[in-house]
Amino acid sequence: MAEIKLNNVIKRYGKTEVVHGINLDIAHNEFVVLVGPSGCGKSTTLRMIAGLEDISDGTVSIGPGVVNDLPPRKRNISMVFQNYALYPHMSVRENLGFGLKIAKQDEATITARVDEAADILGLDELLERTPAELSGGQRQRVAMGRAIVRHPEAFLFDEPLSNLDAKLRVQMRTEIKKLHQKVKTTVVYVTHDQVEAMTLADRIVVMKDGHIEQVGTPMKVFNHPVNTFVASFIGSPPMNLLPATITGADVVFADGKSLPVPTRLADRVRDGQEVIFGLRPDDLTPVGHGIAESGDSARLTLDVTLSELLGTETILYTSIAGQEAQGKMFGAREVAPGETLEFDVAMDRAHLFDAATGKSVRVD
Amino acid sequence: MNGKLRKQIGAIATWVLTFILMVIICVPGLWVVLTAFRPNGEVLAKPPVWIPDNPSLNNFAKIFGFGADQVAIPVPAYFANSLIIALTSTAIALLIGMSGGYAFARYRFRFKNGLFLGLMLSRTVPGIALSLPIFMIWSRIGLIDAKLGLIIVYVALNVPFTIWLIDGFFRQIPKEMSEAAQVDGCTRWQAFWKIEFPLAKSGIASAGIFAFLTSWNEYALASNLTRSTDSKTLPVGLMDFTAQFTIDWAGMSAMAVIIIIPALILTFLVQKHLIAGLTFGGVKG
Amino acid sequence: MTKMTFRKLLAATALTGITATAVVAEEVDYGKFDGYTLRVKLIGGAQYEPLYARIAEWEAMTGATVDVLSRKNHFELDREIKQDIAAGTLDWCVGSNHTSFAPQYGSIYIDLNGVIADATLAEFQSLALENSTVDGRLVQLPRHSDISNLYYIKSLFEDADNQAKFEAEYGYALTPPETWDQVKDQAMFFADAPTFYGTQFVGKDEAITGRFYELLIANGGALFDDDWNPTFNSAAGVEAVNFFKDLYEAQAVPAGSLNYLWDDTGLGFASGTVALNLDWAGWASFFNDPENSKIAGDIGLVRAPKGSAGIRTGWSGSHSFSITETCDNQAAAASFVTFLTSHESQMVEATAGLLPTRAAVWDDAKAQFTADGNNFLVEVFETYAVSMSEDAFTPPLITPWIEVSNEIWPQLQAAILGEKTPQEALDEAADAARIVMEDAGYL
Amino acid sequence: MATKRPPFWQREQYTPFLLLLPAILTLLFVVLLPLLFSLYTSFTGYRLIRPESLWQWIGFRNYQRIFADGDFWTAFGRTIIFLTIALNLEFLFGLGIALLINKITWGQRTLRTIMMFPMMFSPILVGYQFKFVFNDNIGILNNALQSLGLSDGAIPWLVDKYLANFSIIFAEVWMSTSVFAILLLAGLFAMPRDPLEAAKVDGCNPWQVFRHITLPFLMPFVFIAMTIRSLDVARAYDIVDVMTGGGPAGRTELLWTLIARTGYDNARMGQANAMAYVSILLSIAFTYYFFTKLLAARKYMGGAE
Repeated sequence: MAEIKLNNVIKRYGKTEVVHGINLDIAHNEFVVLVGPSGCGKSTTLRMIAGLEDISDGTVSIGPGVVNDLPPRKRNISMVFQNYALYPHMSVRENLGFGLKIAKQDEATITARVDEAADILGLDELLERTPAELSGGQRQRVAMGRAIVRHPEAFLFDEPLSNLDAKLRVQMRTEIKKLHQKVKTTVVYVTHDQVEAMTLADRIVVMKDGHIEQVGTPMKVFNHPVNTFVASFIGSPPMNLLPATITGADVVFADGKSLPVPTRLADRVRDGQEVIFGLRPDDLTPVGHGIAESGDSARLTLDVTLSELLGTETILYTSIAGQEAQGKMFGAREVAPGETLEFDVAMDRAHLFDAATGKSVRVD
Repeated sequence: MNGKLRKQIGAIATWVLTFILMVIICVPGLWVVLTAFRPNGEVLAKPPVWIPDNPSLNNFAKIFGFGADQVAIPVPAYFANSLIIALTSTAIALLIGMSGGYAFARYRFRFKNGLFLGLMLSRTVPGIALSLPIFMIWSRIGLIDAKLGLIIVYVALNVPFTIWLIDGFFRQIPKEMSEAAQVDGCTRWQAFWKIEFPLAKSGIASAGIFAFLTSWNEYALASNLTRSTDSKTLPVGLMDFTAQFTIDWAGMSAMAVIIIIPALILTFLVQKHLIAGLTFGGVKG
Repeated sequence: MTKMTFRKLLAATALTGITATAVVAEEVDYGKFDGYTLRVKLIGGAQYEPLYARIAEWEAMTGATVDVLSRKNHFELDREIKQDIAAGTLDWCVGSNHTSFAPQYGSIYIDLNGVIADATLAEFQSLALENSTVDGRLVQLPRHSDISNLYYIKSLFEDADNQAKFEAEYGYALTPPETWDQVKDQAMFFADAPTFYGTQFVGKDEAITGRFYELLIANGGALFDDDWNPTFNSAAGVEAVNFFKDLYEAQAVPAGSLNYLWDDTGLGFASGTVALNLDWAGWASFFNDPENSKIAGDIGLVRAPKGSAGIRTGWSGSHSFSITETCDNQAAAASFVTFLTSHESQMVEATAGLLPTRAAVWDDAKAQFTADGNNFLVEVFETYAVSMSEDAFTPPLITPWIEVSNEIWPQLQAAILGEKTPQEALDEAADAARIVMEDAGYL
Repeated sequence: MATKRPPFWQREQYTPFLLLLPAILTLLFVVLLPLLFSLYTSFTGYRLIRPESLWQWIGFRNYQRIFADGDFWTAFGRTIIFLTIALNLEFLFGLGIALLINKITWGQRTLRTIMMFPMMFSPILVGYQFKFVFNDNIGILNNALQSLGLSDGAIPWLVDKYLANFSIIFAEVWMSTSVFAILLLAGLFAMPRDPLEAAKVDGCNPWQVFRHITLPFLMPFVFIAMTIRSLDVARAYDIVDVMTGGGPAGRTELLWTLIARTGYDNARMGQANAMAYVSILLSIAFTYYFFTKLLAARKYMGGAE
């Protein structure tokens, strides 16, 4: 298995630069997820690793050597495509064995490896069918099977789940995770879905506009977003981001409401600084309805304009200084629109970003 | 009038209209076919004889040189020429068209739209405007009255439209197919032949039919570039029936039937592809 | 030399020819050309093909091989030969030719005087040879000639009812016509469009130019004066145009006439729906063949009628063979064309109804028809023999003839359709013809 | 570590040009080279039977002559009218046939095959066929009309000013309508049901549905058909040449028949090539017009580019 290194990788189409110098080291057997909104360059980066796009500048190495000028077939990688790219004129068995056949493996090896892969993915019953006769989930599994039969140095996944319905997506997510644990290979996985990124990744790479915004474990990225973009992109519902001004020891909103500056951030801000106050909805809970009491908490009294019951939790829509903010309530109870509630604000999990740069005032 | 009655009248009207249209489409052609089976005298009868009184294969026997009064028109040779020229030029046009269509479908490059337009416009030059200059050049390099000379011309005639259709078909095949194959260990060349080509086969076949029909039926250029049984094609051979003072309508019709039959068989066999060809290739590309 | 003196000369030589040649025909030595391949371009078509069956005989005799490069109708062949001139691909020896086309080809064909034995040439009708001569050069060896005479449906003229009605209406007896004015009367009398027509004419291309031209001569006019100024827009020309126009307007000819060529008129007459038909000799057998014709056995034939100047129409021409200047073995080519126009060869064509160019063949063919009991063809040959010797004349043997013709016929059509008066149409044609003649260096 | 750069023919940016090279070479050789040659001859007094006249440079005289020639402009105008009428009729009939066949469910395959019947015919064959059909005396059309009692005269289809043009247009339309019918039928097949149903619910009558929903949806298909057809409209030359040869009295003269007669029968190749150039420009203009529409249509349909 191999490590993958991207060194200042740049992609240009004509004069337009779309990827601006990516540096990334992926360790042996690591599961790395590239995540970001569409057009952020994540797929292009993946395709450069695969050899499907020319690398305009910089180097990509897989294992010991630079692979910039190697065609895909010589990089010993395999890839799962968003629309699966199964060969419609071949049976499942032929699809799975195609790469081995091209590599001129003998029949016995091919059969053995195909059966092995089919076994891992539970495709035994489907081997003689054609792709047209398969359901979406089955196709997805065949695409993965095609990737694993070749025992490649690395798996590349390009939004493999985005064509599946929500339920299947969750199921396949788990299977991919299990698969990785079983076959232990380096994985580079591209998605725009932050939930997938959070659940699958050993490390998440958040990208935007051809730049890497933040690299880190899911926990790190979730808990310590480096800027407002990462903060709003990771987590669902997204973090509330509210403009405010530091006045003494308080964070003061435009309508005069105020909260104390979180203790751990107190020394990172100065008086009069324009900031963005970031708070995840989970940390804005009506008093008595939070999961756990926060150590460093404050109170806000807010009007609820709308509530959405999701089952064990309820999303509450409210506004702070004219900005919409969402809170969460655990333990169901009826909330009438217009009702005024007192909210508990978990200040030890609140964030402050500089309003001018969008950067977090404290990155650990 | 109630709705049901109105619907029924509508259905009947549709049928009647369709029937009339089909008659208009079929009758002129059918007349040619029927004429192939009648004696010359009956062709000119007044009032017309619709169904031949004594249908016979005489006209066919005559042009194939059986029977007493044979007309020495070497139809088998023309047929062979037509077949060789049409098939070869179609095959070459398809190869060139596949290569070009693939380039347009799969690559981004400078002058792409201009080049595409240029290729298409080259097809619009009327044959009559090309016939003499081509003749002059061909005669310098010995391509007059040679099958090769006509094959080259037909290839050029067919390439633009072939590229257009095949381009459309390659666009139908997700790019990822070829990429997956390359990741699976194929060279681009292998990926093309093992994955994209088999998938575009039906489209390529339909482009082939159009190319074949064009070559098979072309007259204006062939009449200038062919001379003898070495290269004359069936449509040019049709003129053999127009002597200085007479036209042998019945013989001509028999030959027409011989020209139409292969085209007809081909079309019946692949009519689905033909429609698909125009649709996908032309429309969705 | 004027045309009239030609005619007299011809009458004399024709007679002497008949007595001289009958026996010597097959004693000609065609030479030996072992291994040589003679490349030829021949006119194709049902009437012309039977002769080509004899080629094998020549090959066996001389050891040469004949390679037929093309076999097309003459309009196609003309285009092809022009292309050959343009591209410099005159890599063949013998080509079919025709009186109307020959002058265009300039000097690509050799002068056959001296190449073909004088004794052989002496056996041909001298008028045929004269018509094959352009600028003093015998550029073609005539194969068979053609001229038109008037066919009619006999029973129509024999019908007492018709005779009575016609005389009552026109004041003279219904007999096969002697003048074109009578043709006009009779055509209008018989016509009953759209089921039956009085007569018909070819309506486009050189065909109608030719018909106009012969009527112009018959009416005492001329296409050009002695200095090649166009003069066909004369009173005689207008009279000729009016002949077509009157027939067309009276619906005495089929409405589609202006789109007709020879096949249409020939087939039309054979279909039994036309009373009078001026047509070529080649059609005679076809008209009298019950398999192709509804009027077989009911056909009469008279010499082409006279125009207002008392001259009979007699547009004539010959199909012929020419030898190229670039030919690599002119002796073989000469042998070949001599063979294809030999007495025996012409007998093959004559028995099919084509008019021979060798004087002796006329009589021998007639003798054979008599022996076969084919009285109709005997009559045909007798009639055509007279018109060939007394009435025949060709279009002017000038290079731009076809071009001039292409200026004339669309104007004739316009006049017949009434888009222009005959005078306007002919004036315009004459102006255009003048430009053509200027461009060609005649003026 | 640096790997060596692949040779240029394997480099991505050259690949498409290499792939297109055979097509480009063929067309340069068979189309462009002859066109350059004929462009040259259009500035000479070249006459087919006088090879030496190929070197007789006369500048723009051929062009001056044809531009001053009323017959040329008449043929030019008639060609444009011919194309306009023929293409529009082909569109209308193609649309009609497509709509009818789309409605019929039983035997549709057979009907589709019959519909394509004329596509199999060589244009020259179509010419002979209709020359025969429209013959005033023995043609089946007049005979049919007479036996049905619809006409008691011999209608001169190929002679009358309007009928002759009608006849050649009819033949052309007969031959080429199926291209439109096929494409428009394909368009109807691809038509989504929802907007149709929405329009019906919104109270449109069938005509309004057709006018405001179906037709706009079909327009891209129409342009494609127009483009495909305009690629080889000059095939009509064979038909006209056989049926009327441009006559009578030049009533059906199109640029193509005029060029052929000038070039071959009159052997004035230089002048014919000058005319040919005008006709080429006309063809290119037609195609270019539809092609730009086509590109727009393709974009609208969500294709690449």
